[in-house]
Amino acid sequence: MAIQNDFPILQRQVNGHRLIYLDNAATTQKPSVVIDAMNEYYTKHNANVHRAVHTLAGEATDGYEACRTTLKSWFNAERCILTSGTTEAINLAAHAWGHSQLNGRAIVLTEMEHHSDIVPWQMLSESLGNELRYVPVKPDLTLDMEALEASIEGAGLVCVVHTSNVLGVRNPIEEIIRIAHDNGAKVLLDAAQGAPHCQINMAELGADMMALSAHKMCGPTGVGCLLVNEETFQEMQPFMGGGDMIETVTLEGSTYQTNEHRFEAGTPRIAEAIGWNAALAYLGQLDLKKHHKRLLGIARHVASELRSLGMTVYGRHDDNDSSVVSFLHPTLHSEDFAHLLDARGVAVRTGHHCAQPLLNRLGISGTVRASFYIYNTMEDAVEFLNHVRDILERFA
Amino acid sequence: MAIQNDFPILQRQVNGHRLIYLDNAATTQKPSVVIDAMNEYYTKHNANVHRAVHTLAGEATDGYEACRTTLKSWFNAERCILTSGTTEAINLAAHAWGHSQLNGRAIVLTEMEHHSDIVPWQMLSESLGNELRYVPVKPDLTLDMEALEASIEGAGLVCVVHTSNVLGVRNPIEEIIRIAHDNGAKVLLDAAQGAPHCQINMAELGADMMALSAHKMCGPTGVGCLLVNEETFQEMQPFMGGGDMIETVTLEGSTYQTNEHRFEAGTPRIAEAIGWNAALAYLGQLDLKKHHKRLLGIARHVASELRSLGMTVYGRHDDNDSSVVSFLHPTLHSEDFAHLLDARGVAVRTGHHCAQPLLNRLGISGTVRASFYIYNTMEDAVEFLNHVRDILERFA
Amino acid sequence: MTYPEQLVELIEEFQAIDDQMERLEYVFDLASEVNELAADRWTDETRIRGCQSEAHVHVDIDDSTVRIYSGADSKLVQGLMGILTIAIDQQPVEIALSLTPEFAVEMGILNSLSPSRSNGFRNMFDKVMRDLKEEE
Amino acid sequence: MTYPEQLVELIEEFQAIDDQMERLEYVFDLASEVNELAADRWTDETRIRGCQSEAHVHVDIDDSTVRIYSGADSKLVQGLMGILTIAIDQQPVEIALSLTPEFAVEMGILNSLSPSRSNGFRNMFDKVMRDLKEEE
Ligand SMILES: Cc1ncc(COP(=O)(O)O)c(C=O)c1O
Ligand SMILES: Cc1ncc(COP(=O)(O)O)c(C=O)c1O
Repeated sequence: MAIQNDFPILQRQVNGHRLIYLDNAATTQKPSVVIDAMNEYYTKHNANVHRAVHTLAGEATDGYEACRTTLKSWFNAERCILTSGTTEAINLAAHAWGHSQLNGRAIVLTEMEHHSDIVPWQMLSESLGNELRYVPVKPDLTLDMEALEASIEGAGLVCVVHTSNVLGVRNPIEEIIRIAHDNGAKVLLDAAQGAPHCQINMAELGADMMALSAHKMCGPTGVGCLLVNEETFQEMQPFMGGGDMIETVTLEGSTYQTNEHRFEAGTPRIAEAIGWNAALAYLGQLDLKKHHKRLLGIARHVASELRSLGMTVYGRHDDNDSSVVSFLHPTLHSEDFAHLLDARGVAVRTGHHCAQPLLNRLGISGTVRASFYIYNTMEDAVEFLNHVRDILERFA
Repeated sequence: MAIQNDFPILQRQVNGHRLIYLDNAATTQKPSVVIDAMNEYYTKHNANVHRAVHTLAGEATDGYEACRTTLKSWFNAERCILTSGTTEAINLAAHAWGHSQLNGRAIVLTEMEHHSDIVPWQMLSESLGNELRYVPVKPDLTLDMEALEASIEGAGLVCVVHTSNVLGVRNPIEEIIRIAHDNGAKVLLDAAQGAPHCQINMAELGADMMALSAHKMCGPTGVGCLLVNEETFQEMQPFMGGGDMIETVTLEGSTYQTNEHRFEAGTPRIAEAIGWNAALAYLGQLDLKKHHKRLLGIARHVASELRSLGMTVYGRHDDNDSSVVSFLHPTLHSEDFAHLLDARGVAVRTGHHCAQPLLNRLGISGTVRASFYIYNTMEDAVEFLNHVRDILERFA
Repeated sequence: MTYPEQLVELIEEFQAIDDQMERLEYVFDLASEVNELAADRWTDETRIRGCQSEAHVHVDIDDSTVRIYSGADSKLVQGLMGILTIAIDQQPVEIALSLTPEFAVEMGILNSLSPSRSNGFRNMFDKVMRDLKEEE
Repeated sequence: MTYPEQLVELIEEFQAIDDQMERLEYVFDLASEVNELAADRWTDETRIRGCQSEAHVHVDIDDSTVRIYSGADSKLVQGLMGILTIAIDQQPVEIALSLTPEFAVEMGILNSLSPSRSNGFRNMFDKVMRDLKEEE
């Protein structure tokens, strides 16, 4: 398996050890083809897009728009608005759709949400008064679906994380969408963690909006998207104003573009979109299903070993879950763990993972999180576990 | 002068001719050091920032924050919020500062503004009812300062473009700031065009907010900033919600960071900030004043030659103006001109340059715009003029 | 696909030119091929949206053949209209309706037909087809 | 700058270690050097903000010398507190106040003192200095 050779950063030494990068739920590494695509753009085609006459501008526009085209077909989505990431995508949904369409109706969130799928709705609720209802997480780390059904009445929107960035749990979104739609509510999926691990078919699922980030799926920083179905798209009002999103501007007022550009104010993330498109092409030629299975196998092994070492592991690692392993030692602080692992070349994340409500529910303030992606191997996992054992021997 | 060798794209052929890139007011080209800095990031240091324990995350955070530090000292600014560009920066100002601080007070804009400095204020005015007052542009292509004085009373904010992207005119911002401050209004500078051409000292000027984009000053796409003084910063309310900008999130509500991160929701533009920092280092070792003088000389020569060929040139090219030459032929359509120039390898921009109110005032719907930057030479200008003559001979 | 004869000829003429500049200049020359739609007949209905320049087109069906009248303030755009005129003016409606815009790529006058780069050609083509179907 | 003698010794000890892992482990060992601030005395006032972990410090001036009491739920953070304790506890106030946080870099325990990477050390140092000035 030569996939590791596609990722130059994996050659790196950290503190005198081979880098074992297990912080993939935070951000993934980039294959050469992605880095090269952006280089190629900057060294051959760089220009501002749209209303373009000269050759470079045409090429840049084609490159930028090609990313949109790929995203639409990859996710089987009707509309794709490029943003700077998941967070901006959800804020866009709150402002462009929520402000004008929710009309005081309640918003159903879950305790499993990332802050990026909570705070925008809290802000909306602060200014418009919409009630926020949180679906609890049960002790088995799944959403309380009865509570969801009980809270759906009169709600205008359900926001749910496709796959938890802390637990790896893949939520029953098919059922959630059914319940929401049956009750006249739309559904926004936070697919930041789901999208890198499986090919989500938005139209088949029937989701109304879906947010994701390029950097979590081998793409560059600074770009993401909000995917929306046509009906929802038509209901959205402009959010940010400026160049490219307008049709005409006079002193009296402005008219706006009618396609996705309506929501992409200013010079867009051109190089970033081109890099993302290359990342999608790269992922597209892999067998993601096979990788998912392989990585889940690794995650299960790691989880079971950690448990046998006395750790609490927060996750169940079902077939559709992602390969994230969150754990805690009874006495050794998570941050100390991470520092000691870093001294051995292992990158893991600690802290609340921007999911404080979930951690509050679990009664903890942070975990150590090891998350695996396509370039990780069982060897990485075994070395990681050896380091963990070594640390426990010396410090616990 | 070997500066051209720093920009790989200048080696390119377009339609069988040497590329003469004169679309710098739309976006500038990138020197190798900028492209290399981003490569270096992606191949050696890529990780998500903040709350970082592992080595890569620390390096990424340092790289990201170094850009902020450089920007603050480059522009002598108290606070620097990284955004995706000028447009997002102005929208941030409108939402984070305008919504809470303007309290119904009028906003003074000018007819010379880019759409990105008009539409966000029109949107704010639509939802909050603030009066918008536009300072007219006089026949000599300068702002009507008497009209500005007449419209300042009771205004809470003056938004003015430092340097016009259509005319190259550098506005008398010192005087505008004095008038605004004397009357209790704050000033936002749109420095998208000014920043690339001169080193703006924000504290000395006394500007309250200043917006700019990296891509117009040799930096990457997808990043820009809003610079604000401390007083204004303290008045700003959070705009977008999500990861990194919060301190704590509970189901009942959230508390926010108190530094610039408060306004940088989600995974930030890490590689972009690192690229921008490299661009600032690159520009910093050039003599920008000397280049400005040289480029202005080129612009004056081009303007005078174009006039002698029967063109109308919209610009005056005073000592502090930028090297932008907007022109129109009496009969040959601007777009045709651009296509014919493109066939000869010359990149210029046509259209309304996102400044329709200004063009309305000039009684035209578009111009051809040739804009020069540090890597352009008198030879570029001479070749460009030769092509123009050739085109006129055949088609006018 | 099979093109009307005079279009095949035009494609061949274009393919014989190997310089982008000359090809472009030939398009300019073809601006004279349009049936003029006088500027005073330019209305919101004739307007081709999405062009940077003002461009207008009106189609009629006359005895089952297409008549196309057009004008633009850009000579290049009008030249593209000239090409479309050569392609479908006075042709049977079914032949016109079977045309796809790819011929412009074969001519090499458009590097690609992506919406952002076809300089209004695609919008013009689509509008003509739409109007034709409505007239039918 | 000139450091208190026991700090100079500590810096030398750290510089003698060339493995990051061992250096880090030595910091862990120094957690025992703090004068314990019992968890029931942890208040909002003693809290060091900006640490991922709970970390608390309280300073007193006792007959013109510094007393520093601290505790943290992270052993690493408490180890850093141990180092600060060795550096300034029972030192004259002026000597403590003249200290800058660079010594931690000289020790090689922090790659840099940028706010984002110093793992609370900088916040801790700044809070101690601030509290000392207030006490003075
Ligand atoms: C004067 C001025 N303001 C604002 C902008 C918008 O900048 P951006 O598109 O990078 O957001 C531009 C660039 O086109 C400009 O020239
Ligand atoms: C589930 C989930 N939602 C949202 C986000 C926010 O993504 P970004 O920081 O790219 O905006 C993340 C990433 O941290 C995430 O894991």
